[in-house]
Amino acid sequence: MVNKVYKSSAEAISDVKDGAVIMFGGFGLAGIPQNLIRALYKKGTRNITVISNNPGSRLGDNEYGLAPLFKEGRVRKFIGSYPAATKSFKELYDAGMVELELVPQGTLAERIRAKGSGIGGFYVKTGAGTLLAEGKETRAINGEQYILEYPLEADFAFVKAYKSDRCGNLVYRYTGANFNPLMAMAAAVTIAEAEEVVDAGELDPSTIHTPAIFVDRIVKGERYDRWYE
Amino acid sequence: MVNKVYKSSAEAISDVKDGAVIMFGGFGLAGIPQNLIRALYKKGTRNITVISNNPGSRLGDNEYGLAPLFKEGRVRKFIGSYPAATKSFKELYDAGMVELELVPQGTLAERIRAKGSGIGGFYVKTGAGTLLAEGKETRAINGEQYILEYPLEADFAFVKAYKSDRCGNLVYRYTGANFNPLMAMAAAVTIAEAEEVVDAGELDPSTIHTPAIFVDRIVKGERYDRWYE
Amino acid sequence: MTAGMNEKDMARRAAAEIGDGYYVNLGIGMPTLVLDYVPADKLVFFHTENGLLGMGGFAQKGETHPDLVDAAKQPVTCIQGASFFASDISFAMVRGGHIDLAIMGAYQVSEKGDLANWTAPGMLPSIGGAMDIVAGVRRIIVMMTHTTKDGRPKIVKKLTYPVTGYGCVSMIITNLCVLDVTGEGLVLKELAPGVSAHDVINSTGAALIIPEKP
Amino acid sequence: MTAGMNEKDMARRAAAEIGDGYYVNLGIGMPTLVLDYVPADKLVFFHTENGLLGMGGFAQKGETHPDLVDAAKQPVTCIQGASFFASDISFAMVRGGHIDLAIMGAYQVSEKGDLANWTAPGMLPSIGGAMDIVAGVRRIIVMMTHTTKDGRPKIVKKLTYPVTGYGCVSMIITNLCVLDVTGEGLVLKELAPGVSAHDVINSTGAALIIPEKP
Repeated sequence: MVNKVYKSSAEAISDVKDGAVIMFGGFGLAGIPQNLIRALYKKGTRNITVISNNPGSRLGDNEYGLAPLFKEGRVRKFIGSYPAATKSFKELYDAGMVELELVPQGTLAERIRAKGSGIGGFYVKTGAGTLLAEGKETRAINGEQYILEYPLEADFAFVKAYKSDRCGNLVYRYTGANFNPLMAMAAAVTIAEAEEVVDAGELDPSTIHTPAIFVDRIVKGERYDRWYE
Repeated sequence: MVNKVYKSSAEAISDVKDGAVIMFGGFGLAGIPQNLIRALYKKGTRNITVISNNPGSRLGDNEYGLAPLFKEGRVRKFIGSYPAATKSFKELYDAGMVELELVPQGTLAERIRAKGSGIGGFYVKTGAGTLLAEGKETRAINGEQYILEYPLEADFAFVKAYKSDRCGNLVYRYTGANFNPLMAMAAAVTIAEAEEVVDAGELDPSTIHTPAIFVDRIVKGERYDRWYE
Repeated sequence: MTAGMNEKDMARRAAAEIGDGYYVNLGIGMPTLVLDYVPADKLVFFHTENGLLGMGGFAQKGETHPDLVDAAKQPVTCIQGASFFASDISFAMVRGGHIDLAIMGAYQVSEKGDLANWTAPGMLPSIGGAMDIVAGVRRIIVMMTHTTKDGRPKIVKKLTYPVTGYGCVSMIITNLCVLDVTGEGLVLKELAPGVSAHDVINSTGAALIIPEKP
Repeated sequence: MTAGMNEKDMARRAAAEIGDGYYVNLGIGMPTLVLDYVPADKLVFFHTENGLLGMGGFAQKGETHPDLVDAAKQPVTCIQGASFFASDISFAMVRGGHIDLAIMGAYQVSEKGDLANWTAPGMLPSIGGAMDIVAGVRRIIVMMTHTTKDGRPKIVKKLTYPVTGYGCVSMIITNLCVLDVTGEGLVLKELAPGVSAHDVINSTGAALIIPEKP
């Protein structure tokens, strides 16, 4: 029978090629697929397009999460809502070393969900009339200005769950969900790391956040850092 | 402090007026707000627009759920995906006594979600080129035909949860969720009945299906019929 | 008619199209028989559009629950590894191209794979999830009797019933044969026992491509 | 400056705008101080757009969890009755008009209630949830210093910084005063202790309506 469970993060991401478009779950450091990110860093993949809320996170003098991928110049383009989260991104951006597509956070979530849900486009008021609406179609609906937004897609989604069963049903904890369930729906291949991998039937089927159909590969994360005391 | 918990279904729906547009959760008989429906029937409200997947359900020779409201001529218009679920609807429809807006099931769910989510409209392939696309705008996106769908709104949503806490956080069970979480987001006033009403803190906050913000009134359902042996 | 496949034969044939690990939606009626013919060495998740992935089968007396039904509103069970979800997620699976296969009934299928299965003149129009499914599921197999009760072809050059979706059907399994819908037209892929290509041609309202060894 | 309100006074004043049962989003920085000034007889749910309704406060050492943070990525706690959810639901709350009130910082506010708070010349553009919030939350209160550090007015006739949203601000709370944004213009609603209407006028780049008894 089909086995979605991989032995290591490295094995789970082994076919990610240079130039890949990758969605990374997480907000700040909550719910980031830290083991998959580390494996990708070690693999040396280059020319990546990153779709993520922020390009890593700064705590004190250190930067975590996706930041090392940016610092090492592995990222061609960032699509997200909060690039100011790291100094490293600003330095690269100011030096013209990385491209930025800035997307309001709610629109980012909805564009990703749209791809996963077979929605061809949608209208939101968010950003109408601002710099971020430049080049976008507008439409008046019930007397208010909306802009047309299109789906965001990716070759891979790297997501992080609290628990996964062996079928790929995922549950998240606290604010660890954020973009993870949406990205899991939207990418051609979804790779989930989880703190625990349990047998089918161990999760209550009425409390699954991401049904197994959206998950292609599962790996038990090797190491979970805690950043706060 | 604000109290959302009502003493009875009758009290919870007391301000529903003739001519109201009401969303009813449920699919077949699973997850229908049966106590709120019974209270509405007793109240005698007329000229209702019903938004629901089906206009009640037929089991053997009997019809349950919303069917009595239709039989008594209380419904002006039905917006839903599966009117064929009852004989009573067909009779009224053939006699020109009820208006029908037929909406594909997935589009129905998405239009309701759109209203709740501040989406002004969205494009789907569903129904493109068919009778159900008549009068709708079309657009080619990546070479495929999409049609533009608009949000569905309502004065009230009647939803049914397995459990609610006193703040209005809802959890559903099995296929009892269906349209309930979407309708809870979309109506001006959302009234939830639940099999159990528990104190704040008794539900795991990571497993809430409908956050309290979407629920205005809560009532413990007086009686839960089981239709199957 | 003794020649040809009965409903169970057709369900068995349809089940053979299901791969290990597939996510499959079964239409109401005859397609639900497919549930019984999935080999035990395949893990298949059956999707019901009302919000369940991993349907087990029909619930027996005493194991029913009023909040656990399939898309036909019948009480069902679920397998280990199942999940329940709201209608928007269910149709995200459908429209978003996540479901591998849907097996549906039909009133008519055209030689281009156009499908009619939602309404007919004089009928109360009712659609359920059918249009969403044909718009989004990766592969659609139709399972139906080859002709109407009064012997008229259901496989036609052009649909006369209202369309559910255009060019969406990949394969047609009937009591007489299995047809592939291809860019060149309908290809006779298999004949049911005791049925000749001639029988199929006589019961079909569209041109058929008959390979040398069907 | 000893006259006027300090940050805590402004937070207390902003908190007075919160009704019982409100769902409230607090912007990063100064607005988070509002958390401390909600009276105990009001049940208020604080929304953080990363997926929490019912934020408690900042987590102390030993009670932090790496997966429990607010929109500023700081470790927080949650109250009884809280819920966690994905980003699409979080912004459904925001865009769908379910959040009663948002209290935000600003670089500039115009006399029409236009808001600039996301970027400025030379700055790395970064937006987060601000544009979604101003597009969808029912009422927006801006809480900011009345002028820039070098004394230039932040309340202006027309924005010179890039717009976050048009006509979205209802009330402005600064160290000098409270202003209502009305169809007629900016109305001086309250003066901070030791501040005169004249002081406010001198620090403001837009016309003010001064009621007889402000």
